[in-house]
Amino acid sequence: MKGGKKAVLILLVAATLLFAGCAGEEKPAAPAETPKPAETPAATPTPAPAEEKMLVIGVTDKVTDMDTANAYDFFTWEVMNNVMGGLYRYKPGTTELEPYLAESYEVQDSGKVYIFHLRKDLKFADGTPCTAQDVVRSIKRVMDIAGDPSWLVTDFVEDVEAVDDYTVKFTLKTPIAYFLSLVATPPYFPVHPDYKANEIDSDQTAGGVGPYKISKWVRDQELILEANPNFFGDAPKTPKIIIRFYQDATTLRLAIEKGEIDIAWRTLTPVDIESLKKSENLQVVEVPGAFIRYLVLNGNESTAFPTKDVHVRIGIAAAIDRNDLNQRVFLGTMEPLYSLVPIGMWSYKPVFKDYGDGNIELAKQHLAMAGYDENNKLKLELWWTPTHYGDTEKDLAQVIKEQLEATGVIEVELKSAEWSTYVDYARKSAMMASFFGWYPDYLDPDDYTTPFLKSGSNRWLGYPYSDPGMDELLEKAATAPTQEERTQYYEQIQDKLKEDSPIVPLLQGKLFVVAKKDVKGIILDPTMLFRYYLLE
Amino acid sequence: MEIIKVEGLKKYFPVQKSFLEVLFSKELQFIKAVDGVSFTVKKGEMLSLVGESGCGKTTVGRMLVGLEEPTEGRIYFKERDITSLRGEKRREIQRHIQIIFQDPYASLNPRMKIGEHITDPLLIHGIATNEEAKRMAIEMLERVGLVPGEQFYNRLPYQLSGGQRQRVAIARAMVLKPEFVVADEAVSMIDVSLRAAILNLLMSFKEEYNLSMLFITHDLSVAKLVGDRIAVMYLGKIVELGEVNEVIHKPKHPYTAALLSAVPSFEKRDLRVGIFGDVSNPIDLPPGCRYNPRCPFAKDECRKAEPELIGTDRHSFACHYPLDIVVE
Amino acid sequence: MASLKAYIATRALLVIPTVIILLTLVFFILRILPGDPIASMVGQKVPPEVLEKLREEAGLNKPLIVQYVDYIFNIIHGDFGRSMIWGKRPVLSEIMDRFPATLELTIFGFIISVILGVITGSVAAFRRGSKLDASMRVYSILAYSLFIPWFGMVLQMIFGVYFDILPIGGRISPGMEPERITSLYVLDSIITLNFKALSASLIHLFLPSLTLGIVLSGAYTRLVRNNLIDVLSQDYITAYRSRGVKNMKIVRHAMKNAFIPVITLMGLQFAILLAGAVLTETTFSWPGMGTFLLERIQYRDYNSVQGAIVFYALFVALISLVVDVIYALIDPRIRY
Amino acid sequence: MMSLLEIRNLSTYYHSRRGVLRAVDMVSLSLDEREFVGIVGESGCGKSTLAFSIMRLIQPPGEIVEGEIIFSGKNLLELNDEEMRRVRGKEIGMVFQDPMTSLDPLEKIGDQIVETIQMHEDIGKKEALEKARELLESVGLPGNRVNYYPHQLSGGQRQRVMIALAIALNPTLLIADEPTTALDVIVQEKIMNILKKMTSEGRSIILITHDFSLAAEKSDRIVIMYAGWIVEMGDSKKLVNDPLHPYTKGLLESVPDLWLERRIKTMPGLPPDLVNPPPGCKFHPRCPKAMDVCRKEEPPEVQVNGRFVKCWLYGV
Amino acid sequence: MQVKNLATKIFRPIIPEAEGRNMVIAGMIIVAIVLFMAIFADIISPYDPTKLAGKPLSPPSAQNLMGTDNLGRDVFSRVIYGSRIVLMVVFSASLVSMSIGVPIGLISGYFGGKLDRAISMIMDSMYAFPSLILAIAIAAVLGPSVVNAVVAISVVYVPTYFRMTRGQTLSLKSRLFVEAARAAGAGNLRIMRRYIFPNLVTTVIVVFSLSIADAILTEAGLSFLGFIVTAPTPDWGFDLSSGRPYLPSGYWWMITFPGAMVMILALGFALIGEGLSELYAPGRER
Repeated sequence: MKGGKKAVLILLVAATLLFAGCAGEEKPAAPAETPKPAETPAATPTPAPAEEKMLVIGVTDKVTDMDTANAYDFFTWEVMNNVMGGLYRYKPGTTELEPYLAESYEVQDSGKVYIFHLRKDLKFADGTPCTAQDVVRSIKRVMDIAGDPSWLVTDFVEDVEAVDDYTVKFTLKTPIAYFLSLVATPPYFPVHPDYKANEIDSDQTAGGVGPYKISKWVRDQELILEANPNFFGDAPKTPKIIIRFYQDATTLRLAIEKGEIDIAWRTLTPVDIESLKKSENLQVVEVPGAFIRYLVLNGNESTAFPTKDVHVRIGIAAAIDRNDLNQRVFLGTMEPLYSLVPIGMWSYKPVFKDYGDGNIELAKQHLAMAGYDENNKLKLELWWTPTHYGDTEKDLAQVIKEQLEATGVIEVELKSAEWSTYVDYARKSAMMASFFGWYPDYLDPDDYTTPFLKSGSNRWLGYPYSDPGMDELLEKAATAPTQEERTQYYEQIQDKLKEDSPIVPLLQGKLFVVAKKDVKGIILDPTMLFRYYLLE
Repeated sequence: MEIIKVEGLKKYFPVQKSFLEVLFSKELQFIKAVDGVSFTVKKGEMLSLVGESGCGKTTVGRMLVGLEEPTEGRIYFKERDITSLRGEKRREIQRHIQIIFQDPYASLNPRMKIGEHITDPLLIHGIATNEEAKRMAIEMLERVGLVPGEQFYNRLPYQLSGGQRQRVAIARAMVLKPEFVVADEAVSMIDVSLRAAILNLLMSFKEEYNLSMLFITHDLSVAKLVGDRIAVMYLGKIVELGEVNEVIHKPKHPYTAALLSAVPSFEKRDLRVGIFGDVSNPIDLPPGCRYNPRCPFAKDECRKAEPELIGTDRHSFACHYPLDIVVE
Repeated sequence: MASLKAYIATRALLVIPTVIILLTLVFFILRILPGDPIASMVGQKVPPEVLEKLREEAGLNKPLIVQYVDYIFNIIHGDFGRSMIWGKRPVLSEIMDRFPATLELTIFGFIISVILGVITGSVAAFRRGSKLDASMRVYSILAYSLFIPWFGMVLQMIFGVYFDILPIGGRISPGMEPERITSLYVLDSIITLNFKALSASLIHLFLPSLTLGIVLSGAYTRLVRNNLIDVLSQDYITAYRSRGVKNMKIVRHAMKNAFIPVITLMGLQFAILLAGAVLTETTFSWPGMGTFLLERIQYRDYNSVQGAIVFYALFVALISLVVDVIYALIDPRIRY
Repeated sequence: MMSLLEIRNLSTYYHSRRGVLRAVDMVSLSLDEREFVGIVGESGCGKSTLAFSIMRLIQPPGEIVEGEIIFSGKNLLELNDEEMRRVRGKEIGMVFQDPMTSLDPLEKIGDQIVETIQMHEDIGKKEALEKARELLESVGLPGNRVNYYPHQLSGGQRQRVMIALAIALNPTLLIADEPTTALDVIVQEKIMNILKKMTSEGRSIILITHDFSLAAEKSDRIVIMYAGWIVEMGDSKKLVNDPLHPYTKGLLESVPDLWLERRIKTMPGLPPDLVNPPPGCKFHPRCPKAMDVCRKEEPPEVQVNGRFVKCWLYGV
Repeated sequence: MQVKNLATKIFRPIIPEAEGRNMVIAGMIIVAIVLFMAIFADIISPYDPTKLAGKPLSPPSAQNLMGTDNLGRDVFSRVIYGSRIVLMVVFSASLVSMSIGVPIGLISGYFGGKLDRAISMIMDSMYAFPSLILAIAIAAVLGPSVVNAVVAISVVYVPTYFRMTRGQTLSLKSRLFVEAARAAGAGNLRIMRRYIFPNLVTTVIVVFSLSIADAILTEAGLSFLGFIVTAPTPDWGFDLSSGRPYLPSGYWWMITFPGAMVMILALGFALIGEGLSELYAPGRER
């Protein structure tokens, strides 16, 4: 009886209180607070402007996991970049790296050993000093826990040690040219000693060394950042940042329209961006992004897929019209992409321009070589995944289908699978043609080529592409000492990519920040990381 | 000849219990609906079984036609033990033992034509082919007064009045030409002015087939009217059994007398035998005579020993201190 | 009263098989098809060896039956396990992050549906046969046929976009979250006397709970009407009238009697309410269990999905237990 | 002596989709003080409708279309709702057919009695409860039954409660609508004795029943109803010994009686459909003595030896 | 008139009350219209529902009665074609769950015993659980396809049929006319076939139409969440979710029409079910 009665009681009390709450709301809502006349009761609560400067940023992403050892998604990394920091960082607005927690570095042993010299004034948000031991502890922790992003360390780093309080020494497995850009990623960030030693600590908010500290975190609802008083560098221009998590673009968009938030960041839909551009109170900042979309054509010889014929692949590549795609599906919010290396990155070569856009003639030619014509149509199974790449994905699939079918020799069947299944199929090389996208881990052409094209490393392709010549080129490109040399190799790689066409690059993302007119300091760069501390 | 003989028939219903009580295996309790009943019905005889609601009279009837399995005791049909017959053998016997229920509204399948109610038993027992059965059914309908039979054959139960439905129920029971019929309160839901007709119909069948019947009723007047013999039940036991006139005019059991004095009549006799309180709980019966708490004549022995049904074939009773009165 | 106790104990015991049955169902359903949480989480950037290691750590390499037995065993010990993706947080804390939002939404939806249903139903019953009755019955069927996302969006278009007076998503305005005590914002803001938070959470609750409430009220309208008509035709109501009892009092007696089946419905409706909440949450970007479940299903996060299902089942069972107790308290026929 | 109740030309109809059902058709009846009247008829003859009409408890689609019901000098049909409410329970009490459904299952016996008393008298709860106990005792139930819920009582006990409720405010008229139909004979006898005692306490009683012998045995006067009409009424003894109307006669002969040694006779036909009743006398299709006139014209209402009969046999 | 007769025929032992009958007729008209749309979609619909049919996002006009969507497809044509999958899924799912639930319920209820208790417990657990959530779990695992949707939805409604059938069987098997048949010597099979099943039919039909109404909402819900069809197949729930991002921009026609169709179709079946249950209300039997 006790349990039952108690439950009833609790329910009743709750109900009464709730009713009381409703009744209370009838009264004029707290007149003491806002004396403004005729304001709709707190519908648009302009964040208290009086005391301190504060900006509200709305996103549809989520912070999954506040642990550098396990977090491996774009937005969490962005937050980490604001509450922590690495030895080096990208100079805001550029792709150049600059010293951050480290003052300088030196390379030894022909690129196999990197030695970093730390600043001497590093402190965590609570005042605890941060030393080389902390850096080493944090990176070792990442290696030990072996979480999702740990490969960014373990694939490259043999060992890391603290030479003294302010010197960190990395020994690499092989010399790599782009190690600095790796060091700028979160798995290399020093974290507060509060982080549990051998265990993922997802809810930890102690952070690292960065301009902000986390003052409150309500999962999937809001994250409040406040200026870190112990930060060595310039204090953030806006001392308080609230990040508001939305479930979808629609609500995010309405929130910015209503002024509930100051900045709408990732990810609005093209149509929202389109119509928000018309708003008088808002500015839409457009930045090129390093995010690419591409179509994988399964060339796995062991399958029965027609796509293993290179002519089929080229035919498809030629038939696709990137501009049409961009306009119809994305309302011009993307950019046509003709290579895997993104536009704006050194060594970019628009190789796929050679096949043209919507080049039906060329497409037909190649397909004819593969033995397909109007009477014997190529039957293509085109896979897409509904949620992972957003609402526009089904439209993308639909338009590609239309474009391919416009050749008159292709018949497309659209198929879809939820992300987890999709990935599984990709791993098993089970899809004939499929859409994927790529966010870089580090900004280097290597990150746009090796994961796709190098045998053994190309886990992201959907089939085990393997070509000894390509492997050799990739190897050379990764280790060549100068950028000029590397550029040469990458151009060759891209040419070969065009010839084999295991992948058809489609579009490159642009980034859009929609903000109130008076918000300044929106600086984004190809890293796509939003630096809150520059906001005004 | 004895058509039906019942010996020490008992029916206990377990009291519904919650899952938990079963789990902790509290002692099982039973409602003793029928608690040791014996009687016989002779060829061509009508035995009226009277008692108040809940006395177990309906359960006795249901056990006779096999709708309820006796907890204890034996039932003999023409000297053959049919208590535990099952399946095909039981079905064979079933043909000879039929029942007419109280509620004519519920005893017909609302989805079945009137005629099909009557052909169904014939088909079940393989007595007739489809056409024959239909012909027999129509004849039977006319026999019970539903003329023209052809027309009634195709109607559905809802198109008939209560009296007509009861005629259908009778036709269904009689079409197999049974030797023994249980009529369970067959007229108590029929309008007064139509009751006589139904009773007369039953009686005419009884005579035509030389039928034996168990006529279950709560109404002593009806019991007396139709019965050759009468059995009075109280709380699962027969307390008095005998020829109609014997029981009505010379009641031995105080309960019979109390019943008789309570029955309304146009010419009420000056009989005032009292009765106390309410019926006892059939789960938890009083020791001794189960009537003793209500009996104005109860003595010590009544509270100790349970009286047996004793007496002659003409008149027997279960009472330690039988009355000695004559009601004229 | 002993029988009431036994009754409750019986009901409580029955919850266990119910939950286990559902759990079994879901456990095997989830594992039928390809796709696993680890792969979906890390995509394919991770080398296969690491992937295997992660799978092993998560226990996904063991035979299915072993996984099943382990899981049931843990659940019985109150251990919901850890999420298999992202932070690998304990499932229970993941659920507790989300559940209060759903609870708040369903409680308000429930209150609205009952209030609407009882009002419309009794109006219809007391005005039986009138135009008002007819329109209430139309309302009942219409409400029943409403498609939650659509109705929600229509409300969003009207109140959120066209009139622009109500928010269309989220639980509360940024930075206004009240101090957490129960995590039910309305309750917390009342406890902490934070009226700004109170009004902010109420206006955010308004459209979602209204959507849910209206859709579910149809069933109550119908039931209240039918029961009340039934009760009003009962002999004891006529008997009350024959003794000169005033109409108001008779109505009160009638309502009390008519409410007994309504209470039973409340128990069943709560399941429907939770199902409806999944769609409502999706439509209104409500950070509750529904959106959580959908997200985790997508990533094949077995432990989270199973945990959520168990939680749902327990919750439904708890509600029906509470309903049964209330029922028993009101109806003396059950008590004695 | 003025009669306590005087019903004149009362008609109560039910409106159905099939047409108008004349449940009570131009009925006139009077009742003296301390009189015990039995109204006898088969189901659907309008006897219950008559009782409900007196209490003005007819609900739509039923409607009292015309007539007067004079009770203690006032026409009940002209009272407003509040005035009528005060008559119900206080001046006229009613007992219903089914004791199992006539008590509110959710309220204790005592509460139901107290509520009734307090509706009409301005007395405290405690006092009313005391009175409730006395009432229960007066109908032969232990006073502690006030704390019971209806489902804890047997049918007979509930019917006693119903009687206690009906007489709680000491009404001058008690209408008992088939009060014992659902009960066994022994309980019936006891209930009847309680009712009978009421007349000696100064109340008048209308007993509505389908049981002819019961009415004959208990009431002073019998009213026979058929198809919405009163076909015969008069002193019980005389009516039973010498029925005037063929229906009364047929009914008498078709009822089995415990003490009368006779065979019963079948009455032919079925009761009429009251939406489309036969023309003339509604009984003529079943009447063994039907004449031509019976088939055409409504029979006259005649007084024969101080008894009322509605039949052409005694025609003008 | 035809419909009226049909309704009366199916429910012949019932005195039809006009109000119930009107509801059934209204519901049948709605369902008939939607059925017509589904069957003759090729003829009625002005455009191919998956092809460009006008300027993207243009509001309702003479060319595009319900406007166009973001890819310039005709919303009206999509609405017409959209009726196909719903009807197909919902009908087959209901038939499947009926043909599983009814026999099991009949047998379980008729014979009782331990098996009955076990089955009942499983069914009750499923019944008590929020149905949509169960359907989501199943549909999500099986992947989006029409067949899988049928499986997911039919699993959800089996307990409904089971419970209804079992409950009715329990009450029917103790009804007098069944006892009468048993007393006449009828065997179990005959009793089930001739005495119990025919008395279930009306209730089954009522439950069938009510559960279809409910299943429509479930189907739309699953489709809305993306568990039934994939682009470019038109389906109301799916199209509604596709239209959702366009809500704040005021492209109301992408949302209003498909969603309204869901409601209208559900309403049609709900009306039939309600009307029938009114006609068949206990006590209506004479």
